[in-house]
Order: sequence, then structure tokens, then C-alpha cells
Amino acid sequence: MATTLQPPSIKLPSARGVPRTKKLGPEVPSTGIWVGLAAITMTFAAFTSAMIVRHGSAPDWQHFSFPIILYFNTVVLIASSFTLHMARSRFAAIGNGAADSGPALRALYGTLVLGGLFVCGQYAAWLQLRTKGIYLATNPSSSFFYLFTVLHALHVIGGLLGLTYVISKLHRSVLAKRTLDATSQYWHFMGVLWLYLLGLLWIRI
Amino acid sequence: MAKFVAVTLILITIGSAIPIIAHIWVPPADISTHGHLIDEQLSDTMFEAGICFIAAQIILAIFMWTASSRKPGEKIRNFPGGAKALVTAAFLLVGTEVLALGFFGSKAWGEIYFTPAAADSLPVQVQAGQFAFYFRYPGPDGKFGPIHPEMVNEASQNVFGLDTTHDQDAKDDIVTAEMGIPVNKEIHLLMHSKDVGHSFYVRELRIQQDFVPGLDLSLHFTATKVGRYEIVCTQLCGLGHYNMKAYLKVMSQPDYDAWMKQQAALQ
Amino acid sequence: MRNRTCYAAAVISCAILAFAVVMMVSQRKVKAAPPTEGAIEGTIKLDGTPPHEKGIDMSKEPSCAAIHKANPVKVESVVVGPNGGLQNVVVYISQGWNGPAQASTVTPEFDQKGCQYLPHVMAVDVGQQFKVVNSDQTSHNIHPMPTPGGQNHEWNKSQPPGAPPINSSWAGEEVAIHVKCNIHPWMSGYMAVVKGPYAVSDNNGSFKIENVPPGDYTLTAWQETYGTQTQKVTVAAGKPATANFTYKAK
Amino acid sequence: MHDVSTHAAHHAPPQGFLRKYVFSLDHKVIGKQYYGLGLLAVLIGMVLSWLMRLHLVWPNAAIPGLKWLSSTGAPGGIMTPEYYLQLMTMHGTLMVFFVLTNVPFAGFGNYFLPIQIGAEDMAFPRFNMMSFWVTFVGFWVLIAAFFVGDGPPLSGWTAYPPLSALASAGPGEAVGQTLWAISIAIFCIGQLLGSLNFITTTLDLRTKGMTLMRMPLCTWAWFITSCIGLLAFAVLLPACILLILDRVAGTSFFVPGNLVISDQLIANHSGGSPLLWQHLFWFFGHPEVYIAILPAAGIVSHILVNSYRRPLLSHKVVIYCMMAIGFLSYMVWGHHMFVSGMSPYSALAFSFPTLVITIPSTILVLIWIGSLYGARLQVNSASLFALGFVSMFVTGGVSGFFLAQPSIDVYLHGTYFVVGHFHMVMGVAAIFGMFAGTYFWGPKMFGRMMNETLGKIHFWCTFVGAYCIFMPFHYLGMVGNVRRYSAFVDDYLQPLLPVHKFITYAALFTGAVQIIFLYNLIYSRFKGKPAPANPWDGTSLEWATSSPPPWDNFGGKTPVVYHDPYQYGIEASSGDYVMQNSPEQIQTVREDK
Repeated sequence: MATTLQPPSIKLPSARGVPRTKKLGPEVPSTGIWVGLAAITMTFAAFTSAMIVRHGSAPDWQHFSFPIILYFNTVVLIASSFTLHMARSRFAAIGNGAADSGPALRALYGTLVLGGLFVCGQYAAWLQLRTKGIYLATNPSSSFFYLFTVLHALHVIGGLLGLTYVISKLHRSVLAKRTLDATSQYWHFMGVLWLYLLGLLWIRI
Repeated sequence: MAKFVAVTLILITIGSAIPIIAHIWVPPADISTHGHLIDEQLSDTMFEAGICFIAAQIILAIFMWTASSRKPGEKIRNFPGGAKALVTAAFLLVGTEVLALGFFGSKAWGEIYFTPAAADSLPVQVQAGQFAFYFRYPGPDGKFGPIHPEMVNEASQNVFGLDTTHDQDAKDDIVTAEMGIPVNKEIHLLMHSKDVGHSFYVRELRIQQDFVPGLDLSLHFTATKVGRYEIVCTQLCGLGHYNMKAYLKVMSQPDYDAWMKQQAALQ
Repeated sequence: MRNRTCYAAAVISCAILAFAVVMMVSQRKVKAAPPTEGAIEGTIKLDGTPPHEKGIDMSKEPSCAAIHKANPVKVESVVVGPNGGLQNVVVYISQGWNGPAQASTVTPEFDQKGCQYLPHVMAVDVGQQFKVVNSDQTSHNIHPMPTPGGQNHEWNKSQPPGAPPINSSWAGEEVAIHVKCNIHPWMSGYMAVVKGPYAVSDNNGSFKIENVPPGDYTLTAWQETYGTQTQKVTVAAGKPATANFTYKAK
Repeated sequence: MHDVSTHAAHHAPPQGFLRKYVFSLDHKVIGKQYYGLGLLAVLIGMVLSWLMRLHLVWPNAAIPGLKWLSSTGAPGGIMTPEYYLQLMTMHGTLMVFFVLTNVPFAGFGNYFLPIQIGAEDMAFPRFNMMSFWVTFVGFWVLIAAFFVGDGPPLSGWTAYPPLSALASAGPGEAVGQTLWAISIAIFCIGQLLGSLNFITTTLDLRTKGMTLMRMPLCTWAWFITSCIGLLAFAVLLPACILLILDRVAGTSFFVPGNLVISDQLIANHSGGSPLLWQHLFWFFGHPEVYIAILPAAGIVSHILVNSYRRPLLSHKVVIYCMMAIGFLSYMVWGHHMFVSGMSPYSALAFSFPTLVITIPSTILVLIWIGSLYGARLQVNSASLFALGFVSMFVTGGVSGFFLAQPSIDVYLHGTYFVVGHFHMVMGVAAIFGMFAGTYFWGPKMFGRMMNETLGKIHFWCTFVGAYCIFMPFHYLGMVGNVRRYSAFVDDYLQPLLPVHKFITYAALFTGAVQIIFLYNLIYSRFKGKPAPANPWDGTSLEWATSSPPPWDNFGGKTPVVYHDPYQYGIEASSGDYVMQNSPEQIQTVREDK
């Protein structure tokens, strides 16, 4: 194809910033989050297939009823997603004139608390299992249960760090919308992932 | 320099091809009923791969020679037909070639592996362990005694963990360190590993099968030539891997019976 | 000033002299009165017909198989001599010994020859140096397996032909540590780690424990298949005491 | 956490030695760090291969100085069987992970991907720095295995359980194997961060006019590779976690029950599936081959176009072929498991996609060779190594015909034929890509020209040497010479020892001539003549800035792209080429689609 002198219209990297500074694109965070989520999905997919293969390969699989508190945690996590959604809409409102960042902050803190509550709830679930004498190495089923819940909890803790980061920026009122969006994308994904894991464990364990 | 490299490349190509064409290093004579399928497939593939290899290298060398001897002013010429021609060529020639290979290859594979062992085949159990193969024959009663892993004791040569005092079936089982089989009789090889992964490889029989701990795998083959061959381990199994081997004795039926008596005496 | 230094010098030299004298005396005291050592000897017999032992097929290792072509090797868990003597039995003092743990000063050798251990059973004192050598044309891996959790730790080292001897010793009492070679799974031997004097019965089943001071002792015999037997024995100065053991063939 | 203002700290050139050269956020410094780490790893790996070759042909000879390296592994300098396997494991792991993955992908990619798309840095400089330092830690955790307990693991770079899962399975399987698994897990995290960066940068930070199709071929290769890596390492990581849990927490993911190791019953495991590890590992393992080879292929295409002084016959087809290879690489892992007890039917299901990979690979080769026809070849070290890559790629590729077919693999599996195959196509070819990249981009990275004469000598010796080493491997495989043997005691292997001797001599020679390269690299780094901005009359953006580029790559002037990447063989004011960022109107060479 013969080249034209008019470069095709594609987004410029943000032209802000004086020379001799590095300029980076505005859509970077959301792309990054999506790529990251792809990797996380793949990881859990690998664990899932491992679980299915392991379940099929040997007769030693023992089923056990997992702690009721998990359902409570599930509700908490879903609730936190809603509060985060509220936070986003309230933050958008700030852009549209509403001066006070208080409501958004309150919603964010709510999310933070609920998220923390979820992690504690998971911890409680592990304690319950231990009292029942079900440990990591007791049986492949328990191994996978701990594996999935612990890894998910770690990811949620990562999300909590992200939230605190967002909150601190909002306090200094230097929060960029895309940051909040990226964080909430991650957070909602954690909720979806948990629902998936819960279903998987419910079927298999 | 490019001309020099081109010449080097041609020399390397010829040098690499000679041992293949001259059959200096070839698989040993096949002694199995199925091996000829593999050998034919191997030689077909060698022929096609060889042509691809030689053609590509020589053409690369020639083009290097010509392209490096062009003057700066000279007009650049496109390969006749350009990319389209090459892509079509790749699809038509190579595509059909490899698919044909795949097809015939899978036919050979199917004929070897999709058939179950014959009902009258002779069952032989082989156990791989660090770092030796041991073989077990069911003995007169035709039944293998059960295996008790906790009773495995190599010091007293109870390598399979047999309980000869309690298990009737185990009493007459014959355990050997060499694998003796009658010629022209189908052998049903029952494989299991005692500890880690191993593999059962007999070049002359054209068979190779991994031992996977926790899995009972089986294999069936017929040896067609009397002789003594080496069974070696081809799956990394630890420090003694290089020395993990056993001998396969293919014998006439009478010799086999005699051998079996002699082994029974050693139990 | 001057005579003070002389004084000091005198004192010091006297001190040195006194010290030297004390040393000499004490030396003399140690040398003095060598105790008249006794000894314990006896034979170990197997009562009944020895169990049938499986033959060992070494065809995997041609260099070793060639060595044993003439007389094939059998499992060595019970080795009975021509006149019913039981070989490879470790005899040691289990009670009554209050001398040093390390009674023997030699460095026993654990040889690997024809894909067998020579000796099949080796006794050593706690902390006594022993050396493992390889007289074969092939590599062996020496893999002693003490009971886990004890003072002795499992190890597993290969010894290629021509490699220097492996020198080692054991930290705690243990009768007996099983030694095996994974490259040649049939290879099996034992190391008995004891405190004080010991002996291992020979092909006639007879043993002799040297340098046992007079006194009352409990003697223990260990055989890899039939386990341990003990008996009391009194050692008098001069003449060796006798202690015979008899194992019942199961 | 994923936020542009992670660049807040980035808004001014870094001050101080640490920030500038050690914990730098600058992708160029990080690229060089990866390159240096790879160089260190490749030197260690090469020495290990020397020791192995020496031991193979003189198994009972004392190797001078070896007893100082490990008194137990080599008593009196005579290598024990386990030490051979331990060195082999470390050789494989170092080469595959810390050389073949680090240099062509992470090293050159970090340095040149942002420049070639006109960006000023990676999308997430912090993650970028983290990814290197994580990899660095992984490297030293692996090296630490040399100095613990009874040495590094001996289960090979594939680490099949239960051998790799049970401490009692052999020397090195206690602490060494655990360190190995941890190191690889860490490495995976580093690569995931790196891939995340590459993908986001390519998608979001392209400068004005830089459409995807206008990206140079190596940029494309890095982009595709990072997509492969993102998925592949996301599978290896779980596998390593499961392995570590089996080892330290007593779980039974991979370890079945009733195993008896040296007469001891393994009581605390039951029901695990060793095949599960093989599936997970090879699901990563096969794409890993392309993670090693695709960046090299991209670099080589980039260099070939430049030295052909003409565009390739088709820019797009090359890109589509690389995509196809990357895609297919996820459907073929089972061809590593033809003899490991899979159903014979699934063997066929894996065999055909494997054979299909031949087609895009062939097209690549045909494009490289076909474009050479009628070109004006500029002969320099870079182009020679690039052409050497093509030759090696062909040689290694055709031996794939054999191994792709289960019926032949059943004879060749686990022999030196396999070793020859993957060393040719994955090892030597990728390393040739690195050499080509070094000679081509060295001036840009270090601001000094490298010595061409030395480069050409280095090429010729390495080229001939590599063939002398790895061609005979195939012959040995044809006779059924089993791999991973520390000595050849089998009756039928004894007669092959002369061949092994020849290989050993070749290996010693080829390894020795790499000193020429090292000398060239170091000497020219300090004493070489200063490099101009565009020494090779290149067209892509890395040549549009000074050598070495300023801290923000383009001195604040973000370039705008007007042309396809490879406008060679034309009449322009600058000569027979026009750079991507020059607004000059030219009659471009027509390109087939």
C-alpha cells in the first residue's frame, strides 16, 4: 500500500507535561487491569483443571461440607461490590459539580471495611475446618479447598491495598477517574471469581 | 565473506547428509512383528525431511552468494510470484507432505496401539524400580500373587513384595532379573513402577513405554528373532539411571522352558 | 631494684621446677600398674536347618556377574559355616563397660567388591573413623539408612571406580544401620555402631573380644535376621572368658 | 495500584547512582540488566555443559579443579553420576529460563520495544523494575542450590514427580529441589509482570501514526511472545505451587500412594497423579519453546530486511505466521507425552496440530530466503548471524517432522535425537538471534561500534562449531543413544563413544571461541569508535534518536510516523531508504498482501 502523509487518526499519548518528562497514555491502567485479569483467570483455570484431573485420577477423594460462614462471606463480598459501585457514581458526581468528596469517600471506606470483613470471614472458615481436623494435607479435597480460598484471599488483600491507595489519593483529591475504574474492575472481578470458586467447590467438595 | 559462508554452508549440508545416505548410523535390525511399520515411516520421513533440509540450505547458500555480489546501483528484483507464490507453495507442498506423513504415521501407530493383546498371549509382569527391572511370571497356576508394598525388601530379594507364606497365588510366582520370552509368541507386558517414573525401551523391538507411578500400563508385542537384547530405561529416574538395564532373552520354546525351570530353582 | 629481679627470677624458676616434677610424677603414676586385660571369646551356632536363600542374578552388571560366574551368590541374611557356625553376628558389651566409647584404634574398611559388601556386617565404635572403598569397575552409591530422628543421619553418595575412599563415622549407638546400593539393589550390608569393644563372628561362628578389663558384663549378640540375644559374663584377669550363643532357625 | 501516576516519580530524570543504574525505572537500563543477567547465566550454563561433555567421554577421569567445586559431587575430581545429573538440571534450567527467555525477549524487548513504537517508557515502569529484580532473586535462589545440602536437584529441567516431589528419591531432592521450584515460581511472577508491561505498552503507548501494522517485525514478535508468555507462565506458576506444597506441606497432588523407595514405604502420600504435572508442565513447556524462538525470529527478520536493503516479500504474512505459531503452540503440548501412558487416540490428536505448525514455520523460512533472492545483501556480523539463524531454524525444524509422529517418536523419544532437535531449533537458533541482535543493536545500546572482523570470525567459528556439536546428536539418536545418561555402560552404546568424543572436542572449541565475542563486547564498550545515530541506514524509530538514546528516548520530541517500517530499496534524499518518521513523500515498493 502506498503510504499517505496524513497519519491515520489514532489517539495521541497525552501531550501534557513539559519536555524531558515521560508521557504515558491515559488508557494504560484499564488495559493493564484487563491483561492482568487475563493472567489471573488463566492461573485459576489451571488450578481448576488440576482439580478436575486430580478428582478423576484417584478414588481417595473425600467430600466434606464446608463452613456455613462462607455464604455469609459471599454476601459481604457482593455488598462490597455494590458500595464500590456507589463510590464510582458519587465520584463521577464530583466531576459534575458536586464539590464534596465525602459521600464517595464514605462509600470507599464501606467497601474497604466489607472487604476486610470478607478476609476475616475466610480466616474464620479456615479455623472452623481446623477444629474439625481438616487440614491442608488431610485429603486432596481439603488441599484444593485451602488452595483456592487462600489464593483468592491473597488477591482480595491486593485489592484492599489498591483501595487504600485510591482512598489516600481521594483524600489528597488527586484521584484520577481511570484509577478508580481500574481498581473497581479488579474488585468486581474478585467478586465474580469468588462466585465461580464457590460454585466449583460446592460441586466438587 | 558471504561467499565463504555460502561455501561453508554447502559443505556442512553435504557433510551432514553423507552419514544418512551412507547408512552409517541406523537403527538395529528390527525383531518385532510391528517394527517394519515404524521403519518404513522413519525412512519415508527421512527422505522428505532430507530433501527439505538439503534444498533449503543449498538455496540459501546460492542466494547468499548472488545477493552479496550485487553492486549498490543494481535494481532489486522480486522473487517470481512474490509472497503469494511462496505461501501457496508452502501450503500445497509442505502442507500435503506433512499431512500425508501424519496420515500414514497414524495408520502405523493405530495398527500397533489400537489393538488389544491376544487372548493366548503370555503375560509377563515387569516392575521398574531404582535402578533395576525385575520380571515376574505367574508360574504353573497362571495367577500373579498380590503385591504388598510394605513387604518389598530388596536385601532379601523380595522385590515385588510377595507374601509367599500366606498367598497361594504368590507361592509359585517366578521372579527374574532377566526377561526370557519364547520367540514368535505374543507377550502381554504388564508394567508398573515401584517408586518413580521409568521407561521400558528395547531398540530392536521398536517399543518404548514409560512407567507412570500409580498407573498399571500394558504393552503387547511379538519377538521374531532369537537372541539377547538390552532393555534400557529412557526416563530420568535418579542417580543410577544410566545403569538401569536388563537383558531380554528371546529363546526357542524348548530353551524357554528349560530357562524357566532353571529360574524356578533360583527362587 | 636489682636484687628484686633476682628474687623474681628465682621464684619463677622454682615454680617451673616444681611444675616439671609434678608432671613427671603424674606421668609415672599413669604408666604405673598396667591392668591385666582379659578377653571374651566363644562361638555362635544355628540350631536347625538354615533357611533357603534366594540366588542373586547380577546380569545387569556384567563386570560383577563375571566375578561370580563360578559360584553364584545367594542372599546373605543368614550365613552358616561348615560346622553350623553362624557368621556375621555382632557381639558387643551392652552393660558394664565404663571405659572410653572408642575402644579400638584401627580404621575398619567397608569394601565394595563384586557388587557385594565386604564385610557384609561391620561393627564400629561410636565416633570411630571407618572408610568405604570401591574395588569394582562400576560406580556404587553408598546409602546407609539409620532410623530417622536418631543421632545418626542418612546419607547417599556415589563412589565411581578410582575415586578416593569415603571416610566417615557415626555419632550415636545403633545396632544396626542398613546400608544399600541403589544402583545394584541386591547389595545389602550392615554397620553396627556400639560403645566399647566388639567382635563379629567369622565363618566358623567364633568370635573374640580383646582388651576387656576384669569385671562383670552383659554381652549382646545381634544377627540381622534373628535379632539379639544377651547373657552375663564375668571376665577375670589373664584368661579369656567364654560366652556361646545359639540361635534357633525359624 | 495500576495508575499512571506511578510515573509521578518519573517526571524528572533520576538522580543518584542507585536510581540511575540499579533500581532504575528506565526501560533501557532494565533491558541492559536483563541482558547482563542472561550473559552471566549463559556463561555458567556453558561451563556446566563443558563439564558434562568431559565426563561423558572420560567418565572415570579426574577433571582438574572440579573437586574444589564440589568435594562430594566429584570426589578427587571424578564426577559422580548424581553430580552429572545435577549439573545437567542446572544447565537446562539456566539456559531455558534465564537465557533463552531473558535475553531475546525480556532483554532486547525491554530496550527496544518502547523506542520502536515511539514511546518514552514502558506502561508500568515500577512493575518493569520489579519484574527484573524478581527474576534476579529467582536466579540467585536457583544458584543457591549449588551450595545447600547435597547440591542441586537431579530431576532435569522437566522435574517429573515423584522423582522431584520426594526428598528420599535421590541426592539433591531435599533442599535443592525445593529451591528449584521456588526459583521457577519467582521467575514466573517476573515474566508475568514483564508480559503485562509489554502488552499494555504495545497497545496503548504507540506514537502518532504508528498503526499496529506499521510496527517493526521484532516489536510484533515481542508483542505476540508476551501474549504467549502471559498464558504460559500463568500455568507454570500453579504447577510450581502444587509441587512445592507436595514437597513441604505433604499434600498429594502429584505423588501417588504405595511408593517404595530403597525399601522404605512412602506412607504420607496417596492418590496423586504424576501425569497431571506432565500436562501442566508441557502446557507451559511447549509455548516456552516459542517464547524462546519467536523474539529471535523477529529480531532476525528486522535485521535481514535491513541488510537485504529491501522489504520482505510480505510484512503481513510474517506477522500472521508468528501469530499462527503462537496460537498453535497451545494445542500441541501432548507431543511431549507420546510414550507416557496417554491414550493412543489423544496421541494422534496432538500429532496433527504439531505437524500443522510446520506450515507457518515453512512460510517464514520461504519469506526469509525468497526475499534474499534479488536483494543487495549487506554482509556484516549481524546479517551473518541472522542468516545463520535461518539455516539453524531449518535444520532444527526438519527434525521436528520425526518427533511430531508418535509412531516414530516411540523409537526416538528419550534419545539424543530429541536433544539435537531442541538444541538446534531452540538453543542455537535463539542464541544466534541474540548474537545478531547484539552486533546490530550494540552500537545503539552502548554508543560504540563493535569490531566487525572479530564479529565475522566469531560467526564462522560458532556456525561451524554448532553444526559439529548438534548434527551428530541426531545420528546418535538414530542408533538409539539414550539421553540423560551420565555414562554409557550399555553394550550398544560403547561403540558410539568416538562420536561423543568428536562432539566433546567441538563443544570445547565452540565454547572457547565465545571468548572472542566477550572480548569484542567489552573492548568495544569502552574503546570502540563512537556510534552514529543510524550506523546501518535503518528505517525504524530506534535509529531516529541518538546512540545511546537520551533518558526519555527522543529528547522530548515524540516522533510521528509517516511510513511502513521497512522502506528500503527506493530513491530518497537519505539514500536507498526513508525512515519511518521522515515526512518525505516517496514511491514505496509495492507489497504483496
